Amino acid sequence: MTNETQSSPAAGSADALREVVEDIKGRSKLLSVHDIYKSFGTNAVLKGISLEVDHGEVLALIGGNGAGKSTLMKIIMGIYSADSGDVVIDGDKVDISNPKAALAHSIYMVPQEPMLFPNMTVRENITIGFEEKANVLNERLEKVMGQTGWHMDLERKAMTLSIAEQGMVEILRGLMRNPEVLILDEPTSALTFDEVQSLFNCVRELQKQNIGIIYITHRLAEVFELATSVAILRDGIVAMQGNIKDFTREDLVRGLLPPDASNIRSDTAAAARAIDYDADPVLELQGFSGYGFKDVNLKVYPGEIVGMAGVVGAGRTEMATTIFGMEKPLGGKVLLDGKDITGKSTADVINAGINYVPEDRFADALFRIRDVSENTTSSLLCGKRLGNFLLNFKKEEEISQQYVNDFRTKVTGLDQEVGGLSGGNQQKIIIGRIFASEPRLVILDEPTRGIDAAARGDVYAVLNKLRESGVSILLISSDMEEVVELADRAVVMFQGRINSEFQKADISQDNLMSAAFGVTSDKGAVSA
Amino acid sequence: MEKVKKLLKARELTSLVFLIALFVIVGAMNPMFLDPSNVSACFNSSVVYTLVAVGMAFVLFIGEIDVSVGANLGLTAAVVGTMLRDGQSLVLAIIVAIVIGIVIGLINGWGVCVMGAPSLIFTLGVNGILRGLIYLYTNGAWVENLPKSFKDFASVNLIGSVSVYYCCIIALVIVIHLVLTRTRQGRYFVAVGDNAQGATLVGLPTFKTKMLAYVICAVMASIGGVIFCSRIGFVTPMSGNGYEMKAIAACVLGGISLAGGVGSVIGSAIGAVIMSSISYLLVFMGFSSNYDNAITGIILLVIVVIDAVIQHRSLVKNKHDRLLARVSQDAPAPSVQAEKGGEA
Amino acid sequence: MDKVKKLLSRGQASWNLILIALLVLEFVIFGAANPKFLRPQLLFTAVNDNLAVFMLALFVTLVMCTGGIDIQVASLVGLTSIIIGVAWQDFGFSIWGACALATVVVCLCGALSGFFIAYCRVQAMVITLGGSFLYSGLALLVSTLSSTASYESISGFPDDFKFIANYQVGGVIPFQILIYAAMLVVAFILLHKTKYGRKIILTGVNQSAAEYSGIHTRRVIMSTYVLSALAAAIAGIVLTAYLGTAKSDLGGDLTMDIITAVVLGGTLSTGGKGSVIGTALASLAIALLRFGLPLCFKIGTQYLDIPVGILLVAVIVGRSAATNTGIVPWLRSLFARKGSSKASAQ
Amino acid sequence: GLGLVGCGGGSGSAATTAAASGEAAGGDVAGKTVAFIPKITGNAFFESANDGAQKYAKDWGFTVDYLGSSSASASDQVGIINQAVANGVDALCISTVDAAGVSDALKKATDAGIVVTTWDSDAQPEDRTLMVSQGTPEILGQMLVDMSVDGLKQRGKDPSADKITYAWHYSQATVTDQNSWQVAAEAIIKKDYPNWENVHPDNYYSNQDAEQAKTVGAAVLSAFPDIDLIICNDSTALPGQLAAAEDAGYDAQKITITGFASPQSIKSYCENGTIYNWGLWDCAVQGAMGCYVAAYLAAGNTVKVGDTISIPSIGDVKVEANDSISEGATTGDENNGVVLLPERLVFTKDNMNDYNF
Ligand SMILES: Nc1ncnc2c1ncn2[C@@H]1O[C@H](COP(=O)(O)OP(=O)(O)OP(=O)(O)O)[C@@H](O)[C@H]1O
Ligand SMILES: Nc1ncnc2c1ncn2[C@@H]1O[C@H](COP(=O)(O)OP(=O)(O)OP(=O)(O)O)[C@@H](O)[C@H]1O
Ligand SMILES: [Mg+2]
Ligand SMILES: [Mg+2]
Repeated sequence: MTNETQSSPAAGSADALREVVEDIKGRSKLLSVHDIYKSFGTNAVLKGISLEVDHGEVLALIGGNGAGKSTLMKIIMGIYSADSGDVVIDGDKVDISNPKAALAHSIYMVPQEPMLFPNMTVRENITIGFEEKANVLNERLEKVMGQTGWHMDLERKAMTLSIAEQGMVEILRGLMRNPEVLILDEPTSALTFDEVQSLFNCVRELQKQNIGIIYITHRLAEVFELATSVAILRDGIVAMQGNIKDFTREDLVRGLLPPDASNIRSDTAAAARAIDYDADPVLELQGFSGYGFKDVNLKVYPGEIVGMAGVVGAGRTEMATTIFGMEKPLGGKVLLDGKDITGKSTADVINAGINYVPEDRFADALFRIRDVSENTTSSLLCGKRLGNFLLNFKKEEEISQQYVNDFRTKVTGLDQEVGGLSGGNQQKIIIGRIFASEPRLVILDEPTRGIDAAARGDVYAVLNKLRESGVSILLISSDMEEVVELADRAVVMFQGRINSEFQKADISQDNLMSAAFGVTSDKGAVSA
Repeated sequence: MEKVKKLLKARELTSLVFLIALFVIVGAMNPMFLDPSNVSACFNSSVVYTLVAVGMAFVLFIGEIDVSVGANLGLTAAVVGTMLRDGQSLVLAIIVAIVIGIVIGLINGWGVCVMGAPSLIFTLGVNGILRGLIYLYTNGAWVENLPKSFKDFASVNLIGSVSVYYCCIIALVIVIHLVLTRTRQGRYFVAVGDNAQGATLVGLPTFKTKMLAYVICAVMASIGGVIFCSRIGFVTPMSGNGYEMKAIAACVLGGISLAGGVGSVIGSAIGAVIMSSISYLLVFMGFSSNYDNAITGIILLVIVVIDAVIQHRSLVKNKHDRLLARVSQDAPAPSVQAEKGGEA
Repeated sequence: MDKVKKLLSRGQASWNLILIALLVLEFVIFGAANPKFLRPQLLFTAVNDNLAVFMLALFVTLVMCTGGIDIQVASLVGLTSIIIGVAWQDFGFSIWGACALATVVVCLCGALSGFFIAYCRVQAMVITLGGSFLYSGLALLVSTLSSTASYESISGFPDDFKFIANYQVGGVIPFQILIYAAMLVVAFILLHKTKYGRKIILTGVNQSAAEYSGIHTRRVIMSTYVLSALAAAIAGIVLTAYLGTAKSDLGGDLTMDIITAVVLGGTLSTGGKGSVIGTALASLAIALLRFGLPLCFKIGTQYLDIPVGILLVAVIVGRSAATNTGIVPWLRSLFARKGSSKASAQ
Repeated sequence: GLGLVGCGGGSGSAATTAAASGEAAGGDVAGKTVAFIPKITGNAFFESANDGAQKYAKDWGFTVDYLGSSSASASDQVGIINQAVANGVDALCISTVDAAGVSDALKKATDAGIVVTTWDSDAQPEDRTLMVSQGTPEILGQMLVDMSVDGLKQRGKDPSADKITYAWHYSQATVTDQNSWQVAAEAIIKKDYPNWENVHPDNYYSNQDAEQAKTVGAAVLSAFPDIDLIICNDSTALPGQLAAAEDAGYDAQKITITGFASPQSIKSYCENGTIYNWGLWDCAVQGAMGCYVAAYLAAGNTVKVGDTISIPSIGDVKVEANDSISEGATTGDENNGVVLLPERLVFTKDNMNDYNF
């Protein structure tokens, strides 16, 4: 039994609507929202949303990129104002006009994109805004860190944190708040398996303390692992809602998809192609060392997807950025098609045929106040495709449109500023940029972070298409599932070194996980 | 040891080192300079700049800018000067000065925080208006013949040859520094400048903080105007011209970033001393005055460039050290380490 | 009203329309108050007298698009002028040789500041402030090399040099305005039509992301300072020709006018957005305002800062109020909410 | 031949001698408009001149438009001249920032039928009609030296025998008039007082910034504690230097500070005994005279060298040849020449209260 709440005013009659509202009000839940409408300009994002969460409940909120999940949460948090609709806490209608008011009502949101103070220490970042005395706070912080098992250097400046670490700081902040309602907006997208588990433990602990939790995620597995109830947002309305026990995975997938969509994932499970391992490798790393990684030997063959797993801080990003010319290498060689490109500038590396999707979208990839086509073609500027001196605007439009179509990116036009897009759509544009440079080899660093199932399917499909055309891919991902699904071969990095390698048949989450923690090794290179 | 290290890392200290180095170099060129009275004269003459720079620091903390302080100072000086010349009481004059500061601060704050205008442009416009008002108010004439007692107060020394004003400023800067670093609300300024959205999200009063920063900045400049009257004894319509740039430069010399969120008022106070004593030092250097501007420029460039290079180097080195430590076998555990889950 | 709002929020194109509307308004009001204002001869005079600002603002726009600022260009004008004068009068250079020498030296100065800003990562405002001291100091030192005392100006330039400022094409259009027009076209194409211009913009939005896109951001940043120095050299040559004298402090006070023109033209002071056309329109609007107010309304020239300041404040506030993108309006929406939530409660 | 001593006071009898008694009977000055252009606005000197010009002009019945810029630059002045031409004024009376720089603009103004006169700081003689001059650089340089000598003498020093150390402190190396006075005065000192020693031959500058003037002043005093004489031929530098001297405990018996500034701005220092004497000329009268001769010529009158112009309530002034202020300058046949201002004034405790500018 699934109770589909058709709360679109166009569909349901006003009376029926009022009944639903009255009904929800009557029960005096911990937090409920009624009939929320919100549009940005002409873009109607929320069209009458009603939701509720009770004490001790974990409400999983899912929906495609741009469905409006974050927008709804920002409304609850007082960051945006709803065009109409109410927020009700413990049966009382409240006016949440800014985050301060939300905090006063014991609501706290861990945002989707970390919003730390880069020049402050981790400790300050976590404790700022509290009324309590410093030593009380520090004690509590110790306790919370003990609970999660995350031990961070509290005196480090936040700007030196990796994106995963930033996410952890944000979560610690949320746990410190002792809220009644805790909103977690895609908390796990940047985390690796182990941190995810400790986060889950914490969430369960909070649940026991009768706290209401809204949990946003794109990973359906997490929904079943954690949630007590689930709501699906689609096209601005709540498409489905109910107790988790009443749903199967297929139900959820169906709820996420537009009613008429065919199964988008059909082509991703394309049979593993035979890779010609006798051919000359596209990319070869020989004893490659740099800051954060050492003695990396790796070959990537034409048309191959090599997965690279590891825990946070394993050094994968450093290796990638060093190949990409952003950091000075300390030793060894990088050969692309046998040509030595070690230590070349980023522009040269791009022109030689490598491109890279950075893991920190906001800091390193997005031009937020520029439009879609400018974002798509930015890495063509160092080559000749857009012209020698004058810009070829027609070509630019062609290319941008192609990737918008290929990835089904949700944009109002090529001249839309990307800052206003949802996270997933932003990511698609960045991946489009990389492919637009027609590379021989692509390094993707956490490419599907924050991307919904549909978009993920699109990305996977593009990756497969690309590989068929002979492009090789080095896929750095903390999502083991993704590595298992996509990789022809996988390597695992542990403390800056590659400690194991798995052929397609051997790739499994267990294997990857153990290697990532340096527990077992195929090659015996593990330093324990 | 730890404490010493931490102290050495303090950003203000580099500025102080630059200041001392500057004094030592000039002292080497002309030993006469090393007389304590000269050193204290450098400090004494920086009073007005220090006030303006410390006020500016607040606005820079929150990641904005205020280029109307120069005209603000000039206008206040003109108003206060006329009042005192015409025999009004000092207390009333100071109250008027503060009111002028608050009004200008509120106007700037309104434009930038409420209307969301870019601060550089908005305050540039306000600067023009205020500068014009000075001409309108004074008819272009000078304000002269301020009461002697008021002027004399500027030359009263408190400790050795350090003037009363400078002693007050030192006390003020220390108090402000403590408030900024030790109190919850004090931290809000840098927090808002560091990440305004993030600050709002954790419930900080972003708007109030920004407004307050503008008001503090403007009031400091206005008080600067009063002290200007007392120290100089006459007010020209050009008074305060160019102070905004010098105050910004002072703040940067003191380690404040124009991007917001970084720095301390002590740094900006030291920077102000560097900025204002250059013309004093040039006299002792004994170069032809034709070199004045060139040397001023070189001093400024050398300090900020060296400072930036040092800062950047240490940032990169820290990062590299951390990364290298991860790789080396028997290094201490990485800063983030996930406790091993049972599954492994 | 809503339409206006929408138009205003549509970015630069509409902003340019607003500036054009402002210009038209000036023409109408000033023209009505004093028909003399509309005489082409007078209008050209108004432009001529501000031409240095016009020229410099064009290329400072590029600098500000990278997120920087250039407050040293004004002092480079003086440096250009005095180098021309001294090289020509005292070192036997031909006048054009002297111009070439000045251009090279001034571009090197721009490159030096650009280097500090781009490669040593020092804040542009401070470097160019230091630069303005240094280069005006250099100009003074250059002037001491001359047999003419620093406080006297070097004059008596050959007619074919003064020609560039004083010749009037067809007897109406001053040749120097054509030079400006050429610079306008070059700046426009550079910023809006070339890959280089795109690199400038992207660098200004997010330098790190631009680096990851393979853009040599530091080279780009440095080059904009060289370009603005080049513009200063051209402006210095034209101004020297126009006034017929070379002096070390020529143009030293243009800084604020330049910045005003650029920001009023719609360039973000944080970088990433800017328009050469906007800058040109804004500088014209300001010049006409400064020319028209005393002419038509007898406002004393020393009070002109007030109306120009009010214009700046009013226009910027109006614009910010009408657009709603970016962080600040987002913050503002927090405080404007009270009213809207009340409205929705009804 | 000098005119009258300006008394800075009001002019009671306005139109009594209104009809100009010049030889050439021309039109009346009444109803004319004169653009009065200072080098810079906001400077006490130019503001007093404007005050004077406005006050007299009211009595004479013509209009004075004060048009200035807050920065002393040739390009600004060119803009202002063009502005004035556009406004259709009858005459210009300008103190030029840079004679060569405004040359073309003044020529154009003349072509447009506007009478160009100058005051305070001259244009190139062929670019203007009359100049109302406060004196040549030599005269003013001599005046500075004389005031210094008087100041030294009253301290009991013997200027021609004692070793006198001195320095200059004024606005900038690029400002024309102050530098020309300094150069002239240096020449006189070299010749007449070879026993004087300039401790810093390149001078000290304070850029017309009051704070800097005080800071530089203080630095000079502590770098050369025994200095005998500081000459401040700039109206911002002089009070700044005096304020610094007062702070450092100097008075007119320990050090001689002199220079050019208005009596009002220095009065209090004189009362305190920090300064013995300083000088200026009656800039209010100078400004008024400049405007009058401008309007006079604009009214169609013509003058030749040797003629006298009688200025109501100021007095008769004689037109002299251009070479009386700049050597070798030629003078046009008609409507070209120099009018020397009412006497330059030296202020001391005794007479400073007689002037209200
Ligand atoms: N500040 C804004 N201005 C304009 N449009 C916005 C703004 N914020 C969000 N939107 C639009 O609202 C829609 C919903 O965005 P939202 O971020 O809520 O999606 P989401 O469900 O969180 O998606 P994701 O899973 O990708 O995070 C998107 O179409 C987005 O373009
Ligand atoms: N001390 C530091 N200072 C500045 N930046 C740092 C520092 N430490 C790490 N970073 C940056 O953080 C990013 C990622 O570092 P991280 O520790 O996550 O390594 P990683 O191996 O990429 O982790 P992952 O396995 O999640 O990819 C890199 O871009 C790195 O440059
Ligand atoms: Mg979201
Ligand atoms: Mg990484």
